Amino acid sequence: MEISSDKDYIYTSSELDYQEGQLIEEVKASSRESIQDPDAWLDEELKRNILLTSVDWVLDWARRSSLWTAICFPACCAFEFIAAEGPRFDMSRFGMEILRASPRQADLMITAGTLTWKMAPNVRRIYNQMPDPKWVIAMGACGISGGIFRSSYNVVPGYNKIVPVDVYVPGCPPRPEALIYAVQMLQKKIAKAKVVPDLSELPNPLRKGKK
Amino acid sequence: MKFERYGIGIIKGMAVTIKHLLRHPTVTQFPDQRLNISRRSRGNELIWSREKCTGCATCAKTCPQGAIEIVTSTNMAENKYEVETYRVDTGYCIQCGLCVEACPYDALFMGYSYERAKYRRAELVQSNDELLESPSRPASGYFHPEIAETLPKQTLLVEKIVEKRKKK
Amino acid sequence: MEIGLTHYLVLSAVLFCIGLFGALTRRNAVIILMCIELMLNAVNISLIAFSSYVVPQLLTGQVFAIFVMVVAAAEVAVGLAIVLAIFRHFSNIDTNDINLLRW
Amino acid sequence: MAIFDSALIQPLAMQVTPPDWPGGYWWHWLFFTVAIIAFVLIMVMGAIYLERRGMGRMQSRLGPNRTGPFGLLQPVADAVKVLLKENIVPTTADKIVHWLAPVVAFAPVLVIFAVVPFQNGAMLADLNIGILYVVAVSSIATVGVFMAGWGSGNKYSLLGAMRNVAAVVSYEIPMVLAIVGVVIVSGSLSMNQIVTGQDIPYILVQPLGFLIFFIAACAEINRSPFDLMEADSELTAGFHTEYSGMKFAMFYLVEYAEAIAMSAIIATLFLSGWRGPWLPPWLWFIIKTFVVFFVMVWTRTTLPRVRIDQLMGLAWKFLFPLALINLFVTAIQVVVWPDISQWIFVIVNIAIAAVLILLWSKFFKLGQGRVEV
Amino acid sequence: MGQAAAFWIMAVVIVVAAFAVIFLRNVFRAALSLILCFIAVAGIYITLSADFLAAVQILVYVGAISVLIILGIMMTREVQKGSPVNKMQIPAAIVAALLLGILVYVVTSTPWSISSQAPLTPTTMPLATKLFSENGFILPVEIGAVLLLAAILGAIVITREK
Amino acid sequence: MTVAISAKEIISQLNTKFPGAIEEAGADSVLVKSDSLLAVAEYLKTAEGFKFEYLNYITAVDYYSYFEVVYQITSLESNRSVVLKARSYTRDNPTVPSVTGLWQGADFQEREIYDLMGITFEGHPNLKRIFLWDGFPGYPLRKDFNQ
Amino acid sequence: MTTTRELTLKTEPFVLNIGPVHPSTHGVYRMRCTLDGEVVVDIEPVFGYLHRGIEKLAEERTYTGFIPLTDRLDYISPMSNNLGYCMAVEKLAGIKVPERAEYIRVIMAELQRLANHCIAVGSMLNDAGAYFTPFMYTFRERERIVDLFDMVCGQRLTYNYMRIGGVSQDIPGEFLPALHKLVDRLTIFIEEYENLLKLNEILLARAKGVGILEKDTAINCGISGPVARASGIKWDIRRNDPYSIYDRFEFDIPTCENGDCYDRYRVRIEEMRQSLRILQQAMKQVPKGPVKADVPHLIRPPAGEAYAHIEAPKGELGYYIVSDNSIAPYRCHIRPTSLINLAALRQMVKGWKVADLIIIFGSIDITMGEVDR
Repeated sequence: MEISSDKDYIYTSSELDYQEGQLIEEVKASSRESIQDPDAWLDEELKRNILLTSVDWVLDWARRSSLWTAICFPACCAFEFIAAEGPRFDMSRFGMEILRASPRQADLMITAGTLTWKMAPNVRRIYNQMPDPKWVIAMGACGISGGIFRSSYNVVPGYNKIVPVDVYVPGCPPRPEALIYAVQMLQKKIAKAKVVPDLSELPNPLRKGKK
Repeated sequence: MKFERYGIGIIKGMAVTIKHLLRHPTVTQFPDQRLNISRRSRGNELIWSREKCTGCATCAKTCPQGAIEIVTSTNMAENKYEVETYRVDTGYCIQCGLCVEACPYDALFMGYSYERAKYRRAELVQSNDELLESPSRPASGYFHPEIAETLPKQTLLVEKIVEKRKKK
Repeated sequence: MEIGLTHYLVLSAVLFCIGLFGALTRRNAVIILMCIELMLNAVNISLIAFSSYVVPQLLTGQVFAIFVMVVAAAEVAVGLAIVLAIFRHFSNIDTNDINLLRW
Repeated sequence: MAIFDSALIQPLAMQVTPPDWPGGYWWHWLFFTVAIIAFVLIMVMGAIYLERRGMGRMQSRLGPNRTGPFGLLQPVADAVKVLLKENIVPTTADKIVHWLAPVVAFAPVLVIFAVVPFQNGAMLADLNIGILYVVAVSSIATVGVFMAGWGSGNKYSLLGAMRNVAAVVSYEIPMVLAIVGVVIVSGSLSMNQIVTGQDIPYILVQPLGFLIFFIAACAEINRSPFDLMEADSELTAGFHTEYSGMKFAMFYLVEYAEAIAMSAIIATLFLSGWRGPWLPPWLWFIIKTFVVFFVMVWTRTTLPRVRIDQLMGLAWKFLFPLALINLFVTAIQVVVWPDISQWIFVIVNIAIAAVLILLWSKFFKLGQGRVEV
Repeated sequence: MGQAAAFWIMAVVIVVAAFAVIFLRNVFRAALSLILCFIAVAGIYITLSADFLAAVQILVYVGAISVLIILGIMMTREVQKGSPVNKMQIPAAIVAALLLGILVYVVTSTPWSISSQAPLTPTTMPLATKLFSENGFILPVEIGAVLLLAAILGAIVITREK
Repeated sequence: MTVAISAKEIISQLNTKFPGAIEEAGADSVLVKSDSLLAVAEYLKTAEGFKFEYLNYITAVDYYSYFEVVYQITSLESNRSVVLKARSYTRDNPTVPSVTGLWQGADFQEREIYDLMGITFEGHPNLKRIFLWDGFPGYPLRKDFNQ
Repeated sequence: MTTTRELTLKTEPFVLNIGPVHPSTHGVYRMRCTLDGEVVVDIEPVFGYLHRGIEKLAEERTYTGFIPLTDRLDYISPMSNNLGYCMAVEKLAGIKVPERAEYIRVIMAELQRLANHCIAVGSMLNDAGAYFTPFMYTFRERERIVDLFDMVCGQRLTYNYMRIGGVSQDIPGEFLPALHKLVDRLTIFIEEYENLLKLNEILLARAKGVGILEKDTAINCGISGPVARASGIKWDIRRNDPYSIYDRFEFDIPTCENGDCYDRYRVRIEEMRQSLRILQQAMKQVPKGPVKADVPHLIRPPAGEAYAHIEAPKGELGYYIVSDNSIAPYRCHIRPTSLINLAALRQMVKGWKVADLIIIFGSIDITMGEVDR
């Protein structure tokens, strides 16, 4: 029985560590400003009463009724998220029980927990790996603003520094009901999205001369 | 792996799952059915009472976050502080309840509601009149037992199941 | 043009020669194994073509094709085993570098 | 399911061999091709719905119930959404292989249904080597899986593909041996004749064969507890980690279509296929298929996953010898007592199966411990 | 007509796939072409009305041999190196071309005694009788079985860790 | 009840065994000179009558003028524990010998202290930053750290 | 043993990154695994993806204001964290806690242990591949416990309930009857849960004899809690260094000999039973009286240092606090149970397969919030 670690690590990882450090510094430098909330046009557009075609309706219906969640559970809020998935509140009623371990197959990122600078490149990578269309729910105080840890040296003050956030759920952590309410808000938002581009707004080669 | 028990363990486990298939699930279908949450629930927004508040800023001092911002001016006529702005950033607040505990004049309450998700970050910052109590913003009984008595009794998952068993 | 025995035999010959060329020129041991499989398949095609055109009621060619398949399976099993053993020893399966018949 | 109305099918069912008049064969072919594709899609949606609801209830949850009545449209929503997603090909991937993999995986699964009888003679082609054809074609589907694993350029995918190759090579053998037992008893390789010969469901005549076939089928199509190649707690998503959008939808479809295909084959081989009283035959067939599928869902909900070496050990040390003994016993029974009532074999075979399983359980040990490094 | 079309399609696929096997630099793709070649050969068998053998071809070659070869490729991880050629390319090409010429000449010039009978269509039963009957091929079958056993044992012994 | 061995009890034995190793004896802790820390720790771990083979925790405190590394070790058999302390009086490159050879559990904790407090542990097999990344400026738990 | 392997097998070891986002790393944890095929040759843990600098933040907060931060350390068992911290400050300031508060604290701590072991056991079996079912069952039982916490302190996860010198509020009137029902219910539940998988052959094969942690290694690494007890170390701070009022209760310390994954699972289940025993005794004895000693809100403990440790569900949880007689701690060090329990991981997983690595990691039961702090 060998007790002391007499063998060195087979894989020297100092270069990897160095690269990771570089990447973190890069991300840290590039995310001073928070990213604007997407779809800030929502209210104005609503006033103008945009017309959704029935194709849009079907596609939006499909998108909003099968939101598959990417696994990105850094900290405490993960347990309220699991509680929402679990037998008591059961988000699977909305077709959300499929947790996709691979971000390539996910639509929704629920950022359940504190984001540190060391983790930030990974979260951004997960977000970039998700195929369009994709949404983000910032769950809990840490997700919104860094919460209780925001004065710390290693905490990103809010996910909206790294990825655009669609819905903010306050709470530390929010109750599962609050999360389900946020998901429903997101569904309402998706329902307003226009999927098929408006033909009149496309550049029409025939009308080129007239313009 | 040795099937010393001839697969009895597997069969027992399968029996448990099939029993659950026939049993009633423990789900609360949230938007339609609602749980009565705890009477002491620390909900997502603070309830502030303008009348009782004297502007002493004890809450802001106790807050481990610094989420409460309070601006006062001195009212010479009545010889007291006048609160000009009382602002809480719900995005910072962690609902620890220390401010409610510390308030010497019972002017702060935890909120009882939790459906407070917003599309914009800026909407989470609330000030003055947005913080007052209203029918859509009831106060919770956290550190206020007199309010707790008026709130509905909490639904407990334990009781739900035990009662069902007795009926059978 | 009606398809006859000759077509099948020419196809078989072409496939065999491609396999032969590959087996002679490639240096990767696994590719050589694959080329040998191609040659065996060529043989099978001609066997079944003969069986089907010359003795259609006797099926002798098909029986031979089955035996060829048995040999092919055995060959692949042993061949891959040797390739793996060589790879473990030399970390390489380049036939040019493996000129010592011992390990 | 109006397309399986017997009035429609009966005249076509007679024409299983190419008819004399030109065009008739092609009509038959076209009809069944369309019918099979529709059948597979509808059955897969039913399977997904059944799995998610059933699994939800077994975990004392509800499962999807919001999308459409009782959540019945949930699979439709999933399908539409997945098809609309962005298609991503990673830069490290082998692009051609990455694109081809879902197609290669999907085609054989559809083709399997060509020989599955939905009703007496109602099938695309009543091949006289039907069951051999099924085994042969289903082995092509695995090529697609390891194309996906290799072409993604991802280590998780590669590990998943390696596991898949190892599992498929091992489990084909007990599976074929179990099938041979059925073939000996029925005396035919044709799927339709196997069904017509089943006066007693072969699950009773070949209990050991059924058990071996079921386990091997689960392993072959990567259902739990043998879902090692996409084991989500180990390899994130296994071979389809890098797949998104439509290509992922194909894999998702393949996963359930394979399960449905295997359920259909088990129903045909061991549960007397479309035969049954009162109800129309095609309904019996579908019910039996779903019953088998439900058992797969049930095991998936309950059992933990086995390890890769235990998986191989189970194939070689447990199933393989049992399948050989089963084959031997069946052959002796059929050759020596060809005229005896099959009910006697039922009793004898069940007894033999019980004794063999007990014996092997006692003396057989799976899985290695730690490798010294 | 149908047979001719099928033959030409299959023949082209076989030749192209075979060339792909030896000329592709990526070993994994070469193995995939090999699988395509095997499937096309199975198609050729069907045009020759050998349906049982076609199924066996897919089962053995696609299901087992190709999978083993791909396993070998994955384990040896030789893909990065591609499939290099040795110096023998020109002599080998000459030899192969010569052999092809001789074979084609022999094949076309020989008067084959083609039977006028139609081939047996369901071949499963007659094949079985042929293989297992007393005056058939029972001894070669036994020998084949022993050969397979020996091959398996040999493979295990060679790859076993000492 | 885990009995904390008072310094008086232990100090006489240590003084006879390692003369001059004890820098100062507190009420319930023993302050050891950092160059003789390893020897003392090994003696306490192996010697009959002590057998302090369980390392509860290691931590470090920044007192501006010196860094203090605190070890609490427990004897599971006799249910007694003792607190050892070692100091490093430089701020530029404070150094303390590593005890990973004695207690494997010290590995991550010493890395943590190195990462957050900037104390180098001599003889640690894999001393690099554990929580923060390569290139993080400064050591956050030091009192003079500001962001 | 190292040399022989090097001579015979020269396969190329490759590096697989498991994490930081992976379904079974229980948070954001990363293992750089060097694999040889499926065999783990070496792992290098990479921490810090959840390092929030809590120890630094403690120096900026008041003594009371730090209590919410302790909730977020080991977020599966915040009550125990609260308790440990409050005990350390009480030890520093010499505060005597009222009797009723002590009982409430013990009840909360034991309920927390139950809730934590629910998660630990469930997620370990989930890692073994039992598709979420055991996890859902245990999570349902945890919900029942969380309900009670919610009733007492108004939050479901971050309780912030204990205060220096007692607890923040008295328990409400309906608490004790609900606790009675809960204890009855949990006794039934544990039996049902053991039926589900305790003697499942696949679980036995996956967990028994896997990831053995020898007693000597465990002591040398400073392992504590159920992991240590599974290795045969009869060490429980509730018994060996009784804090609060644990000396008044009768309970056993379950231990096992083998120290494998299965033993850790069994020790946890057994500890749940013992916790129920303590709860049954404590429920009957709760006295009347105040629940909080008279402690000022901005407490200034005298200068000095104190270390208080408790038996948290995961092991020994300690707080080392240095005071300089100001309103904030001068230095607050948290003995991270999870981090120290991970010290032996590298030895435990060497030579096992990837699937074993996952289950061994799951059986240690760590929380990244506590590892990284």
